[in-house]
Amino acid sequence: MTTPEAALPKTHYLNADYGWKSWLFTTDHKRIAILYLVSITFMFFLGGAYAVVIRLNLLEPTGSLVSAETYNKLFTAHGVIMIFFFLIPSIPATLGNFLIPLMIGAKDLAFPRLNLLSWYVYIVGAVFTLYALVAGGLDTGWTFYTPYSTVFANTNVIAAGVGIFIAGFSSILTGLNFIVTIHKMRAPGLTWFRLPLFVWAHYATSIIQVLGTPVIAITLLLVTLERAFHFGFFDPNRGGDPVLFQHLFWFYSHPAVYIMILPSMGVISELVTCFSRKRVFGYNFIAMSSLAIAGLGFLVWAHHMFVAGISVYAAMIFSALSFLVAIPSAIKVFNWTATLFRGSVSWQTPMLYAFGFIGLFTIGGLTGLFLATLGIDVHVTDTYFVIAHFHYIMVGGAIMGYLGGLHFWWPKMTGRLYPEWWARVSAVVVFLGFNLTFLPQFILGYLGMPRRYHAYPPEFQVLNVMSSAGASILGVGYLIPMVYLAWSMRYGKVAPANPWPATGLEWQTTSPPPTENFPRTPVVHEEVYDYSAPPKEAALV
Amino acid sequence: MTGFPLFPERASTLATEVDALYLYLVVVSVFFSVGIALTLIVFAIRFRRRSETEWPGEIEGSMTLELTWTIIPFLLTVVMFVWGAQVFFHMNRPPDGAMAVNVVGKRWMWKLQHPTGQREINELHVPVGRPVKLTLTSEDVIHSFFVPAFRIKKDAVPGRYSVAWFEATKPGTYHLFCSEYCGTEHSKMVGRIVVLEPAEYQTWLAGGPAPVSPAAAGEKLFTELNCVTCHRADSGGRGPLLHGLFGKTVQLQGGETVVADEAYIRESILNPAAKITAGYQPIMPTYLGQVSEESLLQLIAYIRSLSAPSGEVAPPPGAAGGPTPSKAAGRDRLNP
Amino acid sequence: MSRSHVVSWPSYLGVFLILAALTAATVWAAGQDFGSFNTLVALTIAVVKATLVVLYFMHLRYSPRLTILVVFTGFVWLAILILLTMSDYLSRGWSIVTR
Amino acid sequence: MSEAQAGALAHHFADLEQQREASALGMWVFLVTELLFFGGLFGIYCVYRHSYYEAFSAGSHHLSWRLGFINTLVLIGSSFTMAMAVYSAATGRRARIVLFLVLTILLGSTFLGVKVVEYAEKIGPCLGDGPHTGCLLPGPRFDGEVLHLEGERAREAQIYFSLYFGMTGLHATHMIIGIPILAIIARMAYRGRFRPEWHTPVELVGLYWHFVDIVWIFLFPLLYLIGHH
Repeated sequence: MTTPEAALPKTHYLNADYGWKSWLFTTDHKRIAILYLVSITFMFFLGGAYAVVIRLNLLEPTGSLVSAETYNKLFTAHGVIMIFFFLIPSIPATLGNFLIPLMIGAKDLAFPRLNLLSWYVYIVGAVFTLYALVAGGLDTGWTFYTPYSTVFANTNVIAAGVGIFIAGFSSILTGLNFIVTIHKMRAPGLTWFRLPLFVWAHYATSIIQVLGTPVIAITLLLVTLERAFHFGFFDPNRGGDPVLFQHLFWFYSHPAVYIMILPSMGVISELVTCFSRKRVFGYNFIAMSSLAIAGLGFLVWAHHMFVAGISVYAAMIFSALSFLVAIPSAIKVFNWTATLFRGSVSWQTPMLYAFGFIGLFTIGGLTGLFLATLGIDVHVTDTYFVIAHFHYIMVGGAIMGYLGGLHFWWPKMTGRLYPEWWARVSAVVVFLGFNLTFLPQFILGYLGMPRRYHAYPPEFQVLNVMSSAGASILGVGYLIPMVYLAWSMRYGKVAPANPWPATGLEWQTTSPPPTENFPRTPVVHEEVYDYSAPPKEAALV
Repeated sequence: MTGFPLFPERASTLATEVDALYLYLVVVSVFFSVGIALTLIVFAIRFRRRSETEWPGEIEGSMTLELTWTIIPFLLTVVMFVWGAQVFFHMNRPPDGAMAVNVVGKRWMWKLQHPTGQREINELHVPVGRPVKLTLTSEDVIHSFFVPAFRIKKDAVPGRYSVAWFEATKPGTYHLFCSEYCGTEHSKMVGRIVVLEPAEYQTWLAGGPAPVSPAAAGEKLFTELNCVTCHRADSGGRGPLLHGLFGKTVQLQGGETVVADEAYIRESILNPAAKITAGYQPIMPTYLGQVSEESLLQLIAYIRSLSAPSGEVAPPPGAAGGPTPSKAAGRDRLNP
Repeated sequence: MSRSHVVSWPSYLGVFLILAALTAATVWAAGQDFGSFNTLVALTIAVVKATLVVLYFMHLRYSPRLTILVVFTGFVWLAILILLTMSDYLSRGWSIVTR
Repeated sequence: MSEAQAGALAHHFADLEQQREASALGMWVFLVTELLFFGGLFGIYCVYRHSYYEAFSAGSHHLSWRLGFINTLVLIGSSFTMAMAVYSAATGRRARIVLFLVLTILLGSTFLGVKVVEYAEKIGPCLGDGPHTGCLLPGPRFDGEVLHLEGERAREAQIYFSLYFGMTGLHATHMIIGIPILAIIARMAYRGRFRPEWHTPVELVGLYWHFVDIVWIFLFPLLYLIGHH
């Protein structure tokens, strides 16, 4: 498949320096990406462990495995960890951090120390939140709805709120760094429309992080102040309006979904074009649709609140706008599919994940239309239909893209190839397990099973058992890559500089790259994704 | 048989509307997801890589295609939006003369009261074929009143009223869920809606101890709280005359007007100075903290009954005397 | 491209004096009865003051277009947050009239 | 390239100009983030002022517009001295950078001092066991009568004062963070770290300080001058 005589470069970013200090005080974006990778992987399996107990409990209608109180803490912990500490940093802080400077031919991000600071901020936030989850737990749901969170909950809301507040700044700093880097650090000749779509997607993501995150920060700060002092903004007994909290919460938390899915879309664009050996179909449309999603994504938040008591007219405005944001997503899916046409389609692991992503994201996106449609949303909101929908986006979409990207760039990050057979098996297992877990939940939702139920009427059992069975398969699917990727770091075949082969500057340097990425600043002469001929050999090795 | 249904029971007039809309979306979704999946599979096989040295060459994008797959989905979503909005409007506009049921959510139970006074907890008996209007509020956190068989759901928000309605079409027993997370026993905040034939409903009403209707209870409160000293039954009181007030437009000081609905009366009891009827002095004290949510609903029921001499329990069809605009759910004191 | 030189110190002083005068003006305007326009007047003066600070003290007038775009985006997003939220509160009292 | 320049240039930038532009852009993006951070509070302000106008007016009448007015002038003045500090850095007047930065710090501290007086007036009566006449801290000791309000109106006035403390408090926090940074920059200036070609830290802290000024320019009429006619 690849040239067997490939050898690791003598010095690269991984062996440039040794010792724990060289990691904890590094300002190298690649090492920081690895720090993030380790942290979020831990968070992913921790959040996953909570999911396992949730699914086990729901095997049986009376939910006899854990108490209701425990169950509430479980789903809250699952949501808080997965959303704020895994999905939001997932692709940007790891793959984005690692690849953006490489893709634009820069030595590092614009603010390397800020980059390291963002990781420490993330860790501090995580410590606060994990403390809250361990000491007393948190039972508000990840949504922190008032007045439950401000007045009635007896759990550790303040510590968790402070933790998420802090972690928010990590996200802001990452976004800020990316925006400045993409604007100011591009290599000579790398014009905006020669940028890889991965970079475009991260640019759009960063805009959301910078503009949305401060609003959730101030909102959670106010929730904390409302608990600690007597601020009454969200407490009806003090003249406040709990629905106002929902407005502010979803102003961030809806666009936050795009923080999770846009980078994944960027990954898929790279995978589809590389493994079809074709310039991506409709490059401009995919690039611009990322920006459109970032912009329109901020105009739709109240579709989470159609039954919450907002005015019927506001509901209509938000419903109409919600449909608009579906269009750019549809454009992307159609363009990816069209890219395969008359290509040379390889079925290597990253592409399998890309196929999976496109299928699952399509289902996730289309079921989003049900939730934007006012008359249907009333019935399905706050049921398992919503759970299934957003897992199709965040797990079927974001995590499939993340895994696809991780496999695609694994040789670049570690200098080693992963075992292809195992990787293909696990991709298929993840896909099947995922669908078995979450397809039944659409039906459960339409049948009326509300979310966050510790126990449920017996007629819902069959579907719940199917879902739990699927979850166990999914869990295995996630564990396999964990094992073989770790194994490959030591025993995997040494990767050449450009194993697939692919276009893009990151493949023009060694695997793994040297500390300053390129021996000399690259100059770009070609258009993006030029697959009309074999990509040139790694010229900058 | 381990099978499961794909639809919940369809037991209200709204259920049929929602399911028709749902089917439209299902058809569109299946068409696109199956279409894309098939295209992917066909392309992936037909154009699979046959040799490592294969470089297929470029295809430029196509503006025609881009426009096609922008405009067609857009048009399909326009239909979804318009249709969905129509159904939603219908859900938010209770028919005139609907049977008024008060609902108070409290962790972790539903307290319901019939217009004739029967109280129920976590259970509601209603007659088939008669519109039922629910006025919802909560004593603590946000709850949500969800009856899958009727396809209705509405949050019960503390400090304000929201409105939902349904007309059951099929006798039977249906799930009632709280669908907004409300704490430890959230999943136990469930109950049943029992839909009875009208005759059975009358029998059910007749059973049990003689109830006090909310209007009657409100009347009693009205005396106990000394409201009656100012709001006299003749027009000579220091406060405005309440007979025939409900549903009318009230002229306020400063020239504005307001429709005397539940939200207005609630506000006037809790915050009398907010909207003063033209020609009266702002002398009424606040009753904030003195009346519970349930008592408020009873007082409102009493004031409402003063405007419906025939009794609102069973208004003769068409007795409303012309359409009065129904109010949006969610009017609350946050309105000026 | 060192933009800091563009503004001379007397113009800083001028901007400062205008800002002080506008502060006095906003206090004066608050004491007048413009009916429902009082808020509008106060906000207009505040916007003018903020614009002066941004353009001259913060040199936005002499900054690259990108910086102007960044600032503009910030205010547009603030407007989205406030206007779309208010769209709910302003229309809550509207009745549903169909048929 | 001079020695000072070489010292200031980070390894991953091509030249000082690229580095300066990147830093300035980063600061502006950060300020946009700050804008939306305050924006959440401004949004809440709009909703409740719209709904509870009378209570807001009564609460606003109780604030001293004179102190607010003086503080506005003080803060605008500090913005002026800050602009002058940046100007001095750009023209290479080392002593003047320090002078103007110190003036900025003094004006900023004056502002905070006035703020302390204002807060003390409202919070002081809440302390101790005695009657809490004039306590304007939201909570059980809140004294609506001093505002001539009762019942639900008094409750609404607490929302006003929550916003007052929240918004001015967040603003003051930003100044409290800003002042030590100004001091560090002043020390750097004293040590001759800046050159006309490179004085980015002075510029950046200037942008931050002006932003804090702008927030106050809105807070003053929105909090102190509601319904004064």
